[in-house]
Amino acid sequence: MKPKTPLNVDLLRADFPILTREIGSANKKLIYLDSTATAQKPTDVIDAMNDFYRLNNANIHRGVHTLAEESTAMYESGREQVAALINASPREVIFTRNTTESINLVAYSWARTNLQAGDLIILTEMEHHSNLVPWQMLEAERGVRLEFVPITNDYLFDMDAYRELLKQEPKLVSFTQMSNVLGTITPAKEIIRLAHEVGAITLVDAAQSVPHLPVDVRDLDADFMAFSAHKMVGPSGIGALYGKLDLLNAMPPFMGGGDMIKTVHLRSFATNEVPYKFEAGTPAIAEAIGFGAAAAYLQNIGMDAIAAHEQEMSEYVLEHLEEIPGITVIGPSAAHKGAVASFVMDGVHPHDVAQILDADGIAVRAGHHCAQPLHEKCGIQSTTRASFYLYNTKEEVDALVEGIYKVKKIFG
Amino acid sequence: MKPKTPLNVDLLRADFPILTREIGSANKKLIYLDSTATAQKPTDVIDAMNDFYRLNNANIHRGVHTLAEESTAMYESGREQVAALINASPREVIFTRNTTESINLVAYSWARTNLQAGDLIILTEMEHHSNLVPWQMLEAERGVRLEFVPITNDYLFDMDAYRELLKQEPKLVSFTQMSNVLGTITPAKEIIRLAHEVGAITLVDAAQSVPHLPVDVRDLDADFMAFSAHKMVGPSGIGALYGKLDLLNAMPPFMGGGDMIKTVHLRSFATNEVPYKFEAGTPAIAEAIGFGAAAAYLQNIGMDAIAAHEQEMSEYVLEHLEEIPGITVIGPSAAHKGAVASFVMDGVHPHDVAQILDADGIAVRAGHHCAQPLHEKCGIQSTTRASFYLYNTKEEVDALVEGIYKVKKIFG
Amino acid sequence: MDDLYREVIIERYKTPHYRGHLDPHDIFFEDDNPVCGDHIEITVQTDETDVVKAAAFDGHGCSISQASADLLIESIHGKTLDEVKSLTKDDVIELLGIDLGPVRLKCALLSLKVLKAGAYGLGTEEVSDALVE
Amino acid sequence: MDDLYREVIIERYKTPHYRGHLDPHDIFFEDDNPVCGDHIEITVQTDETDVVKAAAFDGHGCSISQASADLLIESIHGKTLDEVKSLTKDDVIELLGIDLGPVRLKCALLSLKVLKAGAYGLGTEEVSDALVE
Ligand SMILES: Cc1ncc(COP(=O)(O)O)c(C=O)c1O
Ligand SMILES: Cc1ncc(COP(=O)(O)O)c(C=O)c1O
Repeated sequence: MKPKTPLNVDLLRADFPILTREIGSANKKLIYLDSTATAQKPTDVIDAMNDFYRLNNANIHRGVHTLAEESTAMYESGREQVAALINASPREVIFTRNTTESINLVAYSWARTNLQAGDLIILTEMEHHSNLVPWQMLEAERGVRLEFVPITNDYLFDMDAYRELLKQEPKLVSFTQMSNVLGTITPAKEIIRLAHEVGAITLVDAAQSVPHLPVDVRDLDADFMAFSAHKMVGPSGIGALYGKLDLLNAMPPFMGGGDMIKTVHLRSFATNEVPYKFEAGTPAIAEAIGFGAAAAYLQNIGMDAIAAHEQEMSEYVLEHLEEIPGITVIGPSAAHKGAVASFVMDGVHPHDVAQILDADGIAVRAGHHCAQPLHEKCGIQSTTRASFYLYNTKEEVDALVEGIYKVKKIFG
Repeated sequence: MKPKTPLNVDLLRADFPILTREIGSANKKLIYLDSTATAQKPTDVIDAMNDFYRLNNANIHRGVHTLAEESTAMYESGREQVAALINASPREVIFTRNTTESINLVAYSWARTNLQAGDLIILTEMEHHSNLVPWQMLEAERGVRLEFVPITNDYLFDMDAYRELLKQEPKLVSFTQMSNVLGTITPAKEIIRLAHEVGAITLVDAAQSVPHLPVDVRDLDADFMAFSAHKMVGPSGIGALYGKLDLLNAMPPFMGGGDMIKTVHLRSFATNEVPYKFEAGTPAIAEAIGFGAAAAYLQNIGMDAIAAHEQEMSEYVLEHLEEIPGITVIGPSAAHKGAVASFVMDGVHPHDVAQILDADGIAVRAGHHCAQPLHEKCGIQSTTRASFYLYNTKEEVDALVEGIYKVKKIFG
Repeated sequence: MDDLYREVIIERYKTPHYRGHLDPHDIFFEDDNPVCGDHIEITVQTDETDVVKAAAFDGHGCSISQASADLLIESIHGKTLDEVKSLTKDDVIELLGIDLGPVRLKCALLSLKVLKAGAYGLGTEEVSDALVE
Repeated sequence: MDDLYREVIIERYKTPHYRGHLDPHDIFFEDDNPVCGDHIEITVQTDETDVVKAAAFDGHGCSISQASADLLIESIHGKTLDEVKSLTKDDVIELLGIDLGPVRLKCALLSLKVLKAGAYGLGTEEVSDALVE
């Protein structure tokens, strides 16, 4: 899938003020290879929030003065921009704090209403803690059962094992569309189609997919989808839950408070319409505006073009990392993954790798990346992870490779 | 209680860029009398977040590179600044989205663990929906009982009725320290002392008190306290729950996910320490930094000085509003209230009052202000509310009064 | 302001032409604006060909909500139910003849929402802003 | 970088002096760093006057966590339990001789946290960063 306009990375780097940052006493130019943890923000996004606070700030939905009308319109247009990015209707997009809260919302509101003891939830072995712990909590509280689709030897979603598990008639299949460690892209559309065949509801953890791939909730036919603004050039403090309207309408509220109600009496209340029913209290207003600006920024560049650039980066980095003696990259071949390279290095702990790279201005992440069970499965404690986004270049990969050789020398 | 330095309002107004905003086609200077809904932000706060995104942005707690170390330190120092404002230890301050989530956290984690069917929760008739609906939900789900401390004829917390209710041995007393409609300041310390005598836990809805009054959790001996950054010159998208350490330690987590765990296996997890146990997923990082800047800004000016200025404003506005024929202010005398003036006007709906004032650049709020039961109690549908903060002046009150006379003329 | 408070709005607010409650009626619906607690109910009588013979509204709220209800009710006399169902936001804006932000727009559209919910025969839980978008 | 990776740290990481597990022991404790899954356990033998006779650590982790554990264990030989209990963050920083940000500091302080939790006889649920602040 060739994008119409390939990215002009040099040009778009100028949109990200932090990329001129210098690191450490040696003033090394920042090489930011940690976008899977959180992405950097373009001026468009930063200024949208800045301007809001300087010009328009007011509380929303409840005020008739000019600032309140402006703020309400800006907040809702943020929702429209986010909805447009995933081809949803704005009404189906609930603002949350992050992917984690989106998943917990489904666990509290949908699952606690619809699941009974013994009901089966299917997850995968490569889930982020955020798509694991909420279900473990539900298991402990309600006695639902959890089963895990394994990963194959080449780090892919095990479709055969999944088909076997489906025979047990799960009520929910909740899975990541892209692993934040392996980079593995799962066949979401097929997973959802098969889940629907046995009547299961599906939740897509799209924390890593919406920022990096074209994602269309209608085409996928996803029931729920969770993602975070901060991983897609948007602000911290806001995320989204997409849900099919019928499902959302039928769900009880999660948190109670202002804005999620239609009427309140001392001893009763009636809930507001979706999506407001799930947005209790003053929402993240500036953040919704920034989230909208982020979605518009990405859509303007084109998710196809971004995905193609990352595919190229992914091939390049895998090729070069795998050449280094003593380095093992954990994950599938470039054809099946996003631009995430997690690796182990013989005899050197990832923290030490990351620390030494940092001295050259190279920011990578070290640890279990909130996917401890996946690391256990792979028989390792932790990995060093370099991840790439629209603003990364091949020169930065070269610097990474050079840095790794330095690590080897120090710990040699 | 005379503050050491009275506010220099003219000087500090320059800290708030929005105050130079002009409204409408007639370019009227903004007169912002809606701080009870949300406060305006000083440059300190806006720039702290702006600079963070331009210079330091990274995900926290899990990275060893320079940006991650900086971001972690800045996030935690935000927590320290917020804790300092209320005289808490940083460990006792959990970041949430807003007051509403803080209260829901207590309702889900503490109350669902500690309360049984039949257990009594005491609230008041002047609660915001956020301190009402979570308990109504719990009543519906668990069969707890709710009782309400009435307000007296002069709009004060009815201490006698409260003492009576305490005989029923409530498990929880959850109440507002300042009503967002009446402005009534409740005797929080005494309410808490009496609750503790019968063994009840206390939750203070401090959404309106922390921004406007000196508040000391140790002095109050509060068990839980909830407040929002956006009402105290801080950003949207973040709030805080204070809790006594022993209580927080004993509570189960609320949401599950990254950061709130110590270890995760496929089929089990162990929770992280307080406060992280309650901060699942990537938190509102920039917002915590902005929240810290807001707390520091207020503390630097001095909460005593702010409270004294508002007291003066309150007296001034009540005096002048009550002189206007056909205007009734709903609330206690200035001695017992914050700088909030909610009023009804014979024959004119609050929306129309607000709309006509807006044409003169005056921003007030109209509606039930998320306190519908209180309005029912007072026998009214809705009110127009003018509220005041550190940046408001007597000239602005004069403009309000003039504006109200205009409304009378139009609807006369 | 002069724009917003066109004389007809203040006039209809003070002395509405169609305030009341029709009994018997073929259509009844009521709803609230969660923002301010404003309330509108409508009653409609139709003939055997589903043409509106008579209609009325009741409730309380601001001048925009009450005036728009009054003007809206006036406009549907003689219309078929299908015509009523196809009324849009723009029709109400045209009746009022003023520009409104998203919050005030909710005031203006409450009566249309209630009217269309009634015309479609929806249940209380089914009414949604989608009716007036 | 030279500052951070002082030779002693790399050396102690590669060939620690006090890695092991003492049996019998008077004190045992273990804990993880939630950030990276690093693990430290310590075993301590004391004499009848509560003076540390022997101590060892085991576990896995980065050079900072392992070297600081090794240096810390070395430093407590001959100390009383009361002295062990009063060790602070600053003592570990001094042993390492480098500056650390808040995240790396957690690596460095894991062994102190484990050691003090053991010295105080805490339960697994009671261990907290407060021990090393
Ligand atoms: C007294 C009171 N409690 C709770 C809230 C809810 O605050 P938030 O919307 O920030 O959650 C408010 C704000 O409107 C309030 O005034
Ligand atoms: C696959 C995946 N799921 C969920 C999350 C959690 O996202 P957040 O921390 O924004 O809630 C992440 C981010 O680390 C992720 O990579």
